[in-house]
Amino acid sequence: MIDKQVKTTAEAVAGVRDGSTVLVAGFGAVGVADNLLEALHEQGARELTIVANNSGNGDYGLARLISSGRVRKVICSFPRSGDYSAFLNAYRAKSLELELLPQGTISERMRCHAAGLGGFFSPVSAGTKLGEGKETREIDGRLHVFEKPLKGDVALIKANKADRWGNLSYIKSARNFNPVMAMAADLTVVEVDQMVELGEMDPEAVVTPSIFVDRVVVVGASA
Amino acid sequence: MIDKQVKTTAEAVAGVRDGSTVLVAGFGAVGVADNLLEALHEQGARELTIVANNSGNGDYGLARLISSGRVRKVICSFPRSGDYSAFLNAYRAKSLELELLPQGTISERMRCHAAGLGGFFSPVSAGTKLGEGKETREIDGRLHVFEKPLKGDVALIKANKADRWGNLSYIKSARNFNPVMAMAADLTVVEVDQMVELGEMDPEAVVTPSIFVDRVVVVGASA
Amino acid sequence: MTPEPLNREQMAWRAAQDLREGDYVNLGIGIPTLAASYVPPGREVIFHSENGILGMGPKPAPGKEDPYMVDAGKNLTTLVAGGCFVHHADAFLMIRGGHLDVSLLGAFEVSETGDLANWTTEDPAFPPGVGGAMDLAVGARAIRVIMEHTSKKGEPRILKACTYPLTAAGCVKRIYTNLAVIDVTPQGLIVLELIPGMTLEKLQELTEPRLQLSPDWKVLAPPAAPKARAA
Amino acid sequence: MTPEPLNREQMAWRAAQDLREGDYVNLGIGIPTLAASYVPPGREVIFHSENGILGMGPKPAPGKEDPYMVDAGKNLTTLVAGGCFVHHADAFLMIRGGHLDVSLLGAFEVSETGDLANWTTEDPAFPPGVGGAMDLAVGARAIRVIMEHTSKKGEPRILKACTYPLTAAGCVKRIYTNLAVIDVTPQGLIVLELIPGMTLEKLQELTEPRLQLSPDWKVLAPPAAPKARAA
Repeated sequence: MIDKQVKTTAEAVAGVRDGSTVLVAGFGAVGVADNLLEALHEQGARELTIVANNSGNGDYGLARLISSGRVRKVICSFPRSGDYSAFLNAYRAKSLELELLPQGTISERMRCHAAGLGGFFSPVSAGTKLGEGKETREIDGRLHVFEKPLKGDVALIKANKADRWGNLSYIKSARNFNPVMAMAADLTVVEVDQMVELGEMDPEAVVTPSIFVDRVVVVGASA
Repeated sequence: MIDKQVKTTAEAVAGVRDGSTVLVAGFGAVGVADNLLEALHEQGARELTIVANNSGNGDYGLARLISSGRVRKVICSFPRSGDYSAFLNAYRAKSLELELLPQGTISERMRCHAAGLGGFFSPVSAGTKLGEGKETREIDGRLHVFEKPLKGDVALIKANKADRWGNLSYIKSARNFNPVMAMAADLTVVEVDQMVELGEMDPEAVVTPSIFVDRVVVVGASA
Repeated sequence: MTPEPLNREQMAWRAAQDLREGDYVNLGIGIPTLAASYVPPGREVIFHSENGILGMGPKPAPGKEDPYMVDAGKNLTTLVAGGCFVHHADAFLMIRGGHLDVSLLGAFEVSETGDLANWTTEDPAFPPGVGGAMDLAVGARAIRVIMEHTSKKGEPRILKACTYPLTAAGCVKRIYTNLAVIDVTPQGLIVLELIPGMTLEKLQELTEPRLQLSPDWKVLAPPAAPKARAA
Repeated sequence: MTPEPLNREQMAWRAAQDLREGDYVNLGIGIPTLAASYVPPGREVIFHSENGILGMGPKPAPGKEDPYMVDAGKNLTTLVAGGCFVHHADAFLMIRGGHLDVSLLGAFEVSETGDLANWTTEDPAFPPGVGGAMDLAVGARAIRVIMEHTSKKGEPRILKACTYPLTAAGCVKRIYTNLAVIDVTPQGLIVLELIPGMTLEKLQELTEPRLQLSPDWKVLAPPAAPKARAA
């Protein structure tokens, strides 16, 4: 019987290697797998590249990974969000690297990897400082830059419900990056509020089909 | 008050011009907007390019458009499906052109247009007869072909429910190409089994958000 | 008499008047967000938030806050009937793919050819942030800007060429300032509206590139205290 | 005694034995589709259909047919508990993006380097059709083929180089025929199993490229009438 549920967040993040690229879903503080981030801190992996929209808040989750010196690089669109002092300190100390990308470029590059494509041309950032150094091409009279697929070794996902196969649903705007990141990593690990029986989720309303999910752990409800 | 509902299939397809590219959703006979296709036949537009997975069945819908000589070109993945005699006759008479594309390339090229991108590299068809003449590039040691966005002037969509804004839901495997084609045309026209009140559809389970939809007509239930 | 510049609410009110029934609109962080409250009563406009909300409503009423409902500025928001949720790649497909009718953005600077600078002032003390600014500046059918006409020091922010790094080139089509409404056209900057007491000459002193007054220009006179829609 | 070749059900049965618990599998039209019925009891395998079904079940029981449920061959099918529906672009994202563990395909020809030809025989009387064949041949983690070992005329279909146009180059990893199970490896074609009475020498006569017998080779002996799972 397929059962992707594991008992603890420690089991959920077991095996993450030093140097991994970790996709950290969420938007601000909403839809972030904070329990998995804490477990990853305990687990101890270092030299991580984090892909996220923001750069962590307060002294927990992603912020804690950063302040503990586990993060080598952050790829994000908007580091200045909430109390991002952990990131700011590391940024000023030049102890981590920031790669700034437009928000839609981050999500599309991950979707591109998930879809098995080799890259795409996008008009976003063409002719700007963020497009510098990228291959350009004029298509239908408009300048485009070439964007490569972006892949995670691990994705840390926050969902509401899961079943034992790993089908997922989310709550409202806590969906955000979660479904895209769930598709784009070699190992997709999910913390959920609750498990439901197989067949209980509406097959028309599954947002992340089970094929993208590797491990699920129940952590109870939170935003 | 926004109300995208029109009273008749004739109003729904009004204004389709000769030479248009028409996206015809469906897979085999499932999830096809046959009523809109009939209305398009009545409407009389000629020299159409049809994008579809198959090539029509029997003597109705897409098959009738073809046998009436309205179709200049069919872009599809699998013309040989069901009773495709209308297509076969035209194909043998060389009265229409066939452009054969892999099924996933058709859907991805439409999604590419919908997403405002300039094209993508795909490993599918690289090194084969269907990839001939396409720009190639080796990416991570694998041959890719460059695929351009594919846009419809009109999309003919079959859905189950709609509200007055044009949010759509589908039934089971009748979803198929519909959501992708709905995103990829200048004018998206939908036939539905029934209208529901605004707010009645589950906001977590809307498959085609209203932003992609222009006109909706009720035709009653059918597969 | 020195003309009295519009306040933030009045600027947002003015921009909101141009939103049509049925428009799909993304509102940038700051003054643009306020525009949602000033859409004329009875006019249905559908707001998009890049974090995956289509059909975003007003701020929640007290006691109705939902931690799962935030807007692009991470402020609490609501969903209206007919709204729905999508994931990030689909939210940006809507933006980049030209599905939005209007994107209403804040700006540091706009050039006479519609170049937009609104993402970084290159402050070395802080990391830059771009968010969805570049996506929004590229994708919507109409890109409009709401901004103070001049900097706090009184220097022009409508320039011959932007001094800050660009968000996108040639994208801005209309500018709402606290002094005027200006269209960016192939023929240059056309002033459509001026606040009471403002003249083209005075406005030109506060603007670097050459302005032209539309023959049909109007007085820009929002209500003193525009009435916001109830939550 | 002439060895008795496997029938279609037996070939499908053999391929099904290699599907592991938890595998996500796409079954091509024809013999591969039959494999769904022969997964060993108690083993959960999740079937994908490129028209947007993940978790496809067996053929519907009489009276339970649902016109909204068709498989890639447009035959009526069912959904199992845990299954769900996606649109075409997402269905092919699953295929192309390497999310499927196994793609089990039919073939006209396979080359010794794993080139696959299964989409067109270039019959001038009929239009060609490719469907999802090229996507499936490129995307899954393991591409396996089920085919008759020879053509109806007895000519080899496992060739040094395919004579029909390729679906994809170098993609096939395992071949199930009515005579043998063969792996395509960097060292060449390795015969893993042979039907009773078959020898490497006899099989080589029916195969163009050179075959090697695995030191661990086994007898390929499916049940005479494999028991299909109930609907």
